[in-house]
Amino acid sequence: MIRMRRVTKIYKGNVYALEDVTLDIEKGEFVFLVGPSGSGKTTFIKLLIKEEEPTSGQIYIADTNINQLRKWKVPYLRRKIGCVFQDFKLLPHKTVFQNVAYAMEVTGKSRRLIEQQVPEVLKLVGLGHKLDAFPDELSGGEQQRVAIARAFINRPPILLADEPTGNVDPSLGEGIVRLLEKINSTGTTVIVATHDKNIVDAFRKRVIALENGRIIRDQDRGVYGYE
Amino acid sequence: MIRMRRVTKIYKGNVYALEDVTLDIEKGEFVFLVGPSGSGKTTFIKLLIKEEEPTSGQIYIADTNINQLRKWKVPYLRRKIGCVFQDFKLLPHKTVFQNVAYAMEVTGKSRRLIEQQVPEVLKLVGLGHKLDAFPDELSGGEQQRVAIARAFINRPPILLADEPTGNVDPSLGEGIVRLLEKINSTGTTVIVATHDKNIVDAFRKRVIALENGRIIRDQDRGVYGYE
Amino acid sequence: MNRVKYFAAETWASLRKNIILAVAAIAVVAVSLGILGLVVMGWNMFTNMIKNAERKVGEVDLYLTDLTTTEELKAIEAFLASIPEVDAATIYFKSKDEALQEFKERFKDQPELWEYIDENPLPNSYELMTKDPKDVGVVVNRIKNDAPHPERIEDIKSASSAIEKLENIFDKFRQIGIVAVVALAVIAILLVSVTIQVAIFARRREIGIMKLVGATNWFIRWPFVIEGVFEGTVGSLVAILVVLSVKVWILDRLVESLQFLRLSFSAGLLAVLVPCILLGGVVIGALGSAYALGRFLEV
Amino acid sequence: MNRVKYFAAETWASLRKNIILAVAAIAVVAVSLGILGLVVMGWNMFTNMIKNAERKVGEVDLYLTDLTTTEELKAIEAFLASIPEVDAATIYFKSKDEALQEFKERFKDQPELWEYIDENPLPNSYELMTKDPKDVGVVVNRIKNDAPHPERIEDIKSASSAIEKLENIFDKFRQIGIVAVVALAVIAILLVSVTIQVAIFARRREIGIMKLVGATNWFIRWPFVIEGVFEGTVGSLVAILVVLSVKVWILDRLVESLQFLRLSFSAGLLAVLVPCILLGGVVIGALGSAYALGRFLEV
Ligand SMILES: Nc1ncnc2c1ncn2[C@@H]1O[C@H](COP(=O)(O)OP(=O)(O)OP(=O)(O)O)[C@@H](O)[C@H]1O
Ligand SMILES: Nc1ncnc2c1ncn2[C@@H]1O[C@H](COP(=O)(O)OP(=O)(O)OP(=O)(O)O)[C@@H](O)[C@H]1O
Ligand SMILES: [Mg+2]
Ligand SMILES: [Mg+2]
Repeated sequence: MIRMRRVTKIYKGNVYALEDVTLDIEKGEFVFLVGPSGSGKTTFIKLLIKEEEPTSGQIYIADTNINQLRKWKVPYLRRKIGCVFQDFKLLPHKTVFQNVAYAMEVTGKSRRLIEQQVPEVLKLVGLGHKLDAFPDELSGGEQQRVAIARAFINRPPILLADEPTGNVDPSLGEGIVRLLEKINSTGTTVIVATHDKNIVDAFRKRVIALENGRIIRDQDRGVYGYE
Repeated sequence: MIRMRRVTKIYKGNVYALEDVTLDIEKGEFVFLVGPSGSGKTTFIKLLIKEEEPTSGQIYIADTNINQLRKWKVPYLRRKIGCVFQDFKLLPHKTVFQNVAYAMEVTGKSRRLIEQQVPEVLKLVGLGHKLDAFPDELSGGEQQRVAIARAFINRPPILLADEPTGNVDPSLGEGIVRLLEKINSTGTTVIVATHDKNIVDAFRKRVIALENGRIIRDQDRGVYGYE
Repeated sequence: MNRVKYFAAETWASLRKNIILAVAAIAVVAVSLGILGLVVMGWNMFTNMIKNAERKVGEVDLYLTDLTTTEELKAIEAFLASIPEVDAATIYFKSKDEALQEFKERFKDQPELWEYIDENPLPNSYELMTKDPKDVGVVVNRIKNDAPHPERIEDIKSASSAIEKLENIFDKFRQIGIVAVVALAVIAILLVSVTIQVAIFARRREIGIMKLVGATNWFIRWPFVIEGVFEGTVGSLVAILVVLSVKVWILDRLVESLQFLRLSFSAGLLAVLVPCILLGGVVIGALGSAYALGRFLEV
Repeated sequence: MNRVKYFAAETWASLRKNIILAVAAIAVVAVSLGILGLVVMGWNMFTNMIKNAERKVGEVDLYLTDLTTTEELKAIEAFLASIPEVDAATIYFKSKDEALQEFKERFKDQPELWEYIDENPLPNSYELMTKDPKDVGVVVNRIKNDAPHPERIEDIKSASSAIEKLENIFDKFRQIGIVAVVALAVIAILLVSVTIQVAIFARRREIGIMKLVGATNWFIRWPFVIEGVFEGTVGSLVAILVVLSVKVWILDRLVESLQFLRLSFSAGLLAVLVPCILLGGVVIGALGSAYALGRFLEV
């Protein structure tokens, strides 16, 4: 599903955010991406949705080389990848409902479908009662859950989640990862970047550990491994 | 230092974010504020810096009733309280250096002092090499540490930190709390809102637990207490 | 000192960041003040034309009833010739028929106006010129008070009524001018204010953050005030450039080519206009930012 | 359908959110198109004035050398009277002395011009009017080709040279008009574009987010295009209102009061001007947003 070949990303100022990363992630896998702050996890995700271009190396998603993707095709790539951003990236002038609905509108879904599915999914993340609130009016954890709802409303084949439990209490965080696991069990490939030792250790999935932009460990049924 | 008397905050839509909260926090204390997502931790902090007004009840800081504080005095209140915001609130068009320097400029500190102290403090949080980066060019954890540096650059008598370890790996998170502890040991009152069970359990400080806006537990040398 | 440097740096940064906005504000101020300057110059030109026209006209017409006898006519004509201010050589008797002829000539394109007239409704009249156009009023008064057979004099029309007409028009122009100038100034202030509001609006999150880290209101306000005044000033400089070029390249040439209209500029017009535009720019900038700040920067 | 509804809702939301911006854009378009309309109307008024002036003038002056004998004069006068297009009654011989007298009278304020003349430098001349002003050219040609004693004719001045002068001025006006109209249109486009740019700028984070959740470029663009066109259209409607009121309340009254200038509007001017302003607004809005989108919405 996802193949990276010798991918290096150098930001201006000679920052090596990713260096010589090669890996394969198969369809239907569940992967934890761990590593200390600044090790390149968010960069990894940005490369997959073509928010950033790799400095060198090749990235294939469903056998398409996304480096060579035409500009106008990028939106269609992004529709196949649901993404929970570390800073949520909610539209500040839209309500919770509209924020989630937007991801469906973009793909031309009918109003009827939108009005039926959005509240359903929001209920799933525990926000059924906040449909008409604006992001400013939500607690940090609530915003994070809106971002999660938006990411999988279109049932994308790939789901990327950057720190999806960073702003919620441990029990809710576990609930969220359980939800991601459920989504994964329907065939969706899920990649979760996280710092949450407890969760990584509890779920025992494949763990890819980054440090200074390099993969230092790639382990099935792994643990967090930092102290 | 901080006294709350029957403080209630009701947001529009009849959301009880805080309900009948009464507590005292003495000068030099170190307090963890815990509770599930949406329990009112951020609201608690917003009330202390007068970003929101309580619906009812009194709040005293250093024996001043801040409800009755004149408008033009609010900035001077805020200068006495360093605050790490859950969403960082960095100025996007200023560099890391300028972001931290701004908090000093506001109080009329001299350029020489600023140029000496800002890099020092940034080194302390491990960002000595990112002085000229813009917030957009930082990882989530790096942004969080800039916010921490800005909060205590002016050595305020009170330091509030909302989820200061939400975006960093466990070891760095512990480092940050250790830093807060060091600041606390110089006499600063520190309040940390957090979800991080490991850290709360490790440091054994006073724990105030909120649920649905009510204080359900207030314990010296407490633990996180949720699972 | 430190403060001043800080504000200057802050303003400059904001201007550079929002360069689009700044250019827009400057363009709007320039357009408004430019139009203002052009209106004032055009108005001045027109005023001078009217004044020149006033100075040329010295005609008095005296309408007589049809009952006037030849003797009475003679007496009146003699009286007119005896008025010292009247240029006796110009006294001219225009008969009813001549008047009708002239009327028909003038409205030959609209024959319906006179085709069906059987009886000539126009009066006999005397036309005369004063020696000096200024004396029209004096002459009219003398005729009114001292003319023989006043009952035969139906009406006196003088250049002073023409002057009055011109002055009415001139007054109307002045009113239009004042209204236009005030309206434009208000538009300019509103537009500068709008651009400052937009600048505030674009940075409202930033401003919110600044307040949260303890910036006082004035610490936040000053850069915007300076920005507004700076934009107003630059805008007025552009307007001055435009006004001067229009004057040199267009209006001066117009004055030259249309000499028969006796257009001209008052001496010292520019010496007043240029500083006024500059001041206008500063005031517009200051008022614009003040209004914007008042509406949008309350805590 | 769903799309159309979505875009309309999105545009409306953006307009309401950025109401300040929208009002600014509309005001700018209104001012620009309003000025444009006023320039066109003023231009039209002036053109008609010049045309009316042209139609009135039909004078030809014939300057003779001092050597011309009385016989030759007679022959020339007879020839002039024989030209069918000439109104024989108007042929008038103006002697050197008369010309000098007139000259002195005309420049009586500047005696230095004539005080020290010992010999009269002015020529004898014939003045005449054509029956129809249009025939001035024909008459001048006939005199040039067929007049007796052509060696005595020093110069022919005709109204056609006056008309040429007027036409030159008129041409200059037309050029100024075209330049002004083009300049204003460009300013209007730039200012609409600036406001759309600002709208984009104010929402650049939002746009970034939209792209990240898979919105195509056109999905993001349409609301801005619609916003620009909407603003242009509303602005042009305001301009039309302004232009119509200025016409009814000011210009029509001016035409009435300044009848002696023979000002007038061409029939059907408004029937052309109003749709043109409307179209102009739409085009300005479209070009403005297109330019802004081209510059600022590339992926
Ligand atoms: N746009 C950018 N320009 C320059 N440097 C950048 C940019 N974005 C990220 N970086 C740098 O690249 C490195 C990796 O950043 P990245 O965001 O991928 O880390 P991360 O693993 O997500 O960290 P965290 O856990 O703190 O979110 C960091 O050192 C960061 O400062
Ligand atoms: N401006 C607002 N308008 C309306 N409701 C609000 C507003 N801000 C917060 N709330 C609501 O108040 C409740 C408490 O919010 P608060 O941000 O204090 O929670 P929190 O404890 O910080 O949660 P988290 O751990 O998720 O950050 C939540 O239900 C939230 O939706
Ligand atoms: Mg990250
Ligand atoms: Mg919170």
